Amino acid sequence: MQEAEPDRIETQEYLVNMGPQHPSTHGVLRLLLKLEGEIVHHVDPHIGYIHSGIEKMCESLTYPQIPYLTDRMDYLSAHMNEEVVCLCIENALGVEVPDRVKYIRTIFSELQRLASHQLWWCVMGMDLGALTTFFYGLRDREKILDIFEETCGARLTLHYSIPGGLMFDIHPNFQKRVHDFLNYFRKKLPEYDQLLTGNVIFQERTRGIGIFPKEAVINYGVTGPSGRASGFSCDVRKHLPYSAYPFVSFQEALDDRGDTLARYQVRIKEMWESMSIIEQLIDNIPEGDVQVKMKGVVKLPEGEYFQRVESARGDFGVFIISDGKKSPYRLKFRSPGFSNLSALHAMSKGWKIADLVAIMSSLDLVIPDIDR
Amino acid sequence: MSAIWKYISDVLKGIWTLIQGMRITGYYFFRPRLIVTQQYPENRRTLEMFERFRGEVTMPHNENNEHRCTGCGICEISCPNGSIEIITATVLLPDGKKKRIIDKHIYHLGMCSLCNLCVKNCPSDAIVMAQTFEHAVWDRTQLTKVLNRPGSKIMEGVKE
Amino acid sequence: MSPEELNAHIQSLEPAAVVVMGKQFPEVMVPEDQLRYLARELKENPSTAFDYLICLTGADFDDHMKVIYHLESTVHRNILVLKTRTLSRINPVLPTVSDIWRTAEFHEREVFDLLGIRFKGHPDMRRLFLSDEWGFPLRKDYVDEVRIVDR
Amino acid sequence: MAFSIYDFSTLTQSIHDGLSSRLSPTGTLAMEWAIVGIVILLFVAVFGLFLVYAERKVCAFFQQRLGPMRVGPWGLVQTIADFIKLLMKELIQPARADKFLYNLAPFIVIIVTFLAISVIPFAKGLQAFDFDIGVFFVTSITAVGVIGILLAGWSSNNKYSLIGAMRSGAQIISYELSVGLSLITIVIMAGTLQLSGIVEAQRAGWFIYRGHIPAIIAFFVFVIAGTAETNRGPFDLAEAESELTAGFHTEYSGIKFAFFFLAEYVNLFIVSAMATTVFLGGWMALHVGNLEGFNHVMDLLPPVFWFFIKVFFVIFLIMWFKWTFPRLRIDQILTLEWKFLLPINLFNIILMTVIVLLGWHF
Repeated sequence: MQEAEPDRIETQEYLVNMGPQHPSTHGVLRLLLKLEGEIVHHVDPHIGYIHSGIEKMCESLTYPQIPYLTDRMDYLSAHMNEEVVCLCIENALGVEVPDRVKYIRTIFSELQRLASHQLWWCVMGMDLGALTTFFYGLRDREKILDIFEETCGARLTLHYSIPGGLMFDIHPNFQKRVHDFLNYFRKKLPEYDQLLTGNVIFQERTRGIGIFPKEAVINYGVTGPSGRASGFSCDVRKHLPYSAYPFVSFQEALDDRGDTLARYQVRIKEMWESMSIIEQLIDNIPEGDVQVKMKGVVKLPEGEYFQRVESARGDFGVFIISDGKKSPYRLKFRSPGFSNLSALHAMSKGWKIADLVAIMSSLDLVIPDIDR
Repeated sequence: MSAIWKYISDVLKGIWTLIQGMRITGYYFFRPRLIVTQQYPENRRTLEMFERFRGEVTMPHNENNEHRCTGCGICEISCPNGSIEIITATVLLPDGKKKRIIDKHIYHLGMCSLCNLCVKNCPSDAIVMAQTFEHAVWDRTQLTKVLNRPGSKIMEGVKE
Repeated sequence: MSPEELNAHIQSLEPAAVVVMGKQFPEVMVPEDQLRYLARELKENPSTAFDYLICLTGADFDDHMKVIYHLESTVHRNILVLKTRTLSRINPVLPTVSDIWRTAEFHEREVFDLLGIRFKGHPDMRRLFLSDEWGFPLRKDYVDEVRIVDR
Repeated sequence: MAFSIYDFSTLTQSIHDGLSSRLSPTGTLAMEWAIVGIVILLFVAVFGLFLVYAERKVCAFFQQRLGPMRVGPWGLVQTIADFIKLLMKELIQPARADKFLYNLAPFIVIIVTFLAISVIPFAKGLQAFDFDIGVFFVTSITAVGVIGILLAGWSSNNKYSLIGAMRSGAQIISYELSVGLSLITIVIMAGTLQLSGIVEAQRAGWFIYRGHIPAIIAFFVFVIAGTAETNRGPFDLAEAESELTAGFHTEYSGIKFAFFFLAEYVNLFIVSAMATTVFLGGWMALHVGNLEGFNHVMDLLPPVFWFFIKVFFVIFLIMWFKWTFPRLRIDQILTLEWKFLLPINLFNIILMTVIVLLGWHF
């Protein structure tokens, strides 16, 4: 039995609702925080504010119609989302796409990863209060979006990969533009380090904050750069290579510190790796068709198909249960943000509100990816 | 003593990293020609979209008010959002055969997600993506468009 | 461990489990009451070490509802598909694995939200995306005349 | 009426004489109060608006943007348009706010800035009150501003506001120390607390030059602490946009929000003006050694002009900080003050005292 302490001052938990409209929850994530002063005791993510039932919608769409919808989930890695669906359908049908398609898809994935990491970088700076990073990051991202727009006709929701190949061939200017961009960005990326990474305030804000050990990372299924920062080697590009990744050599950016700074630096390293991957591929794109002749109505043979790719946020998977009809019986997206979010409470417990913001942006959450 | 030196060197190193950051922002401050802002409504005259830019679906007509649409309805089927409706009519040809032609190719821009599937799947290349991007209107009924112009007919030589 | 050895290992662990070689990965169908035992064994035994739950999917098959676990071993790098099912539609209950793989906590909430399968022993069985009075949209008999436009 | 832009004391004296020849001494005093009040009010309004514009432009240029461009040429009228908008906006009051304190808080904040501005010497004779304890008055009156912020946070009945206000309280009270101590470093050298006296003492050379090492250290400590005092980035924890949405003024709208906004910028001016007065020689022109010709050309510029050049230099420096650095965390802010700035400052005072006693300064 608990004994009453009469002269103790009654304290209450300080419940704060962070979001759904909050500058650092990037969209419509709502966190219910239990605070004690500045210290975060409990984080309860409430999601679903942008749940659009994409899995349900996919059950009534034909297979070629699905990739366009996946652009709307994780809009920052739209091409990877399309790619995973296309790969899954192609594998199920036993279609082998030409090497040209594989190369272009890989280049696009890496450009998309760069664009996503640039946006993440500027948002991370902004969350920590360095507002100028936001504009520098977007300035560089704009160049990638221009490349996308010239070839795909869209900047964000590309819809470039389709089952059996690509929507169009690359634009004649594509290779030149990519080269220009690489030359430009090789000069700009060190500026990122000088402006933010090296900054003593930034280092103090991130070093040792939100340490998440490797066992916990695997247990919580945290993948992508956030997982690799804790030493969890989870790069699908390495372990289950797809598209043109078997043809390129690159290093998996790993770190074992598992804090916010490590998550930050893994992403910066990944940007360098992405640039090197693009450089290896861009001049060697083989000639050939960009599309395999597919049947008018695509029907997957009955069965279950699971395909994973490495999106900018981690291990992105699609699981299709087919009953042999022209639309999937059940389709499930394994979104990396969803699993990463589940670890937010464990990561940020005991840290301050300002640290929670830093941890959250180091996880790089995209809410439509989580809510689907 | 070493603790004091460490303290002092920490302070100086910290200040050095801060100066590094200020150097970057200062570099851009004194170079206004690097400004990247595009002043949108003012630069309308010079603004040009990429030729593949997906703005809206249109149906090109030639100078004789002819288009290439046969009214087959493949675009309607391939559209994931139901933003295309095809209304066909049947005409009696001079040789007595009945022929199905397009009456109205209705396009709901408000429902369209510009995925390009209809353009890609069109067997007679009758529809293309236009590069327009200023779609704001006062009333959403204005977003429903009829793509084939009134009185237009199908071009010679388009295969059914 | 090769797929054959894995099959034999699982059979020896749990005779009630049905192991088939699927199109991509070995698939194990396990009765619901044996799920937790098998899951724990698969995770904690160093020879299998399936420590990473990639994906947890619920699916409705009219007469029964399945939950499908995609497991990966970060040590041996092989993938296994674990399945279990419940026959009830009125009150479908399955045992939780959220204490074995913490990531299942959110995934199980999602399955509960969209399919209505309760997970016994889950620490926080609330709906995730939708409001409490909503139906279970991923069930095949879900009808929503207001929000779903049929074409 | 003799008037010179190099010396305003003749102008003020003639106004005083003119008034006292027509009115009783009490009437003269009342009239002078009214004039000073109106002048300061106009100055705060105009200069505050200008600073808002300047900040938007400066920040835009740091970020490779153009900033406001639409209203007026180069967007010059933008802040006036914004101000009119703020004036016309509805004043929303949270339902369960403490009505009296909620309404009082913005006034405390804005009145403090008026009071502090009254002792700033813009030029010779252009100073509303020339206290003999001017430095002390400024440091003490700016400390009152934190009460307004605390009240705003407390009375808004909003959890974000309260956290912001508490942070602000802890921060401002800590940094008061550094502001005071770094000013005292110079006071040791000047031998007076009177602001006009401090400026006059710099006729032979600015203190930042004459006091060399300790004065430079004191100047930077003052600028850092002053930035923290004004709740500006990288010390803008009280409003910490990405953490607390808008901190203590989350619940304020319309003209009450404008008060906080204006006060922030006027405080920025006060900090810069103090730095100018104490370290950079106030209205004194830039003189270099024995270059007679150069010094003479510099003297042609009126003192007010010199004062504002220096003020804008410091303001630009502070803006440069804000648009470059990430925000500190609350415990780091307090660590910075108590473990770095304060020891450095105390050491610096001793150093300065030794230098002054031994006459090692210029």
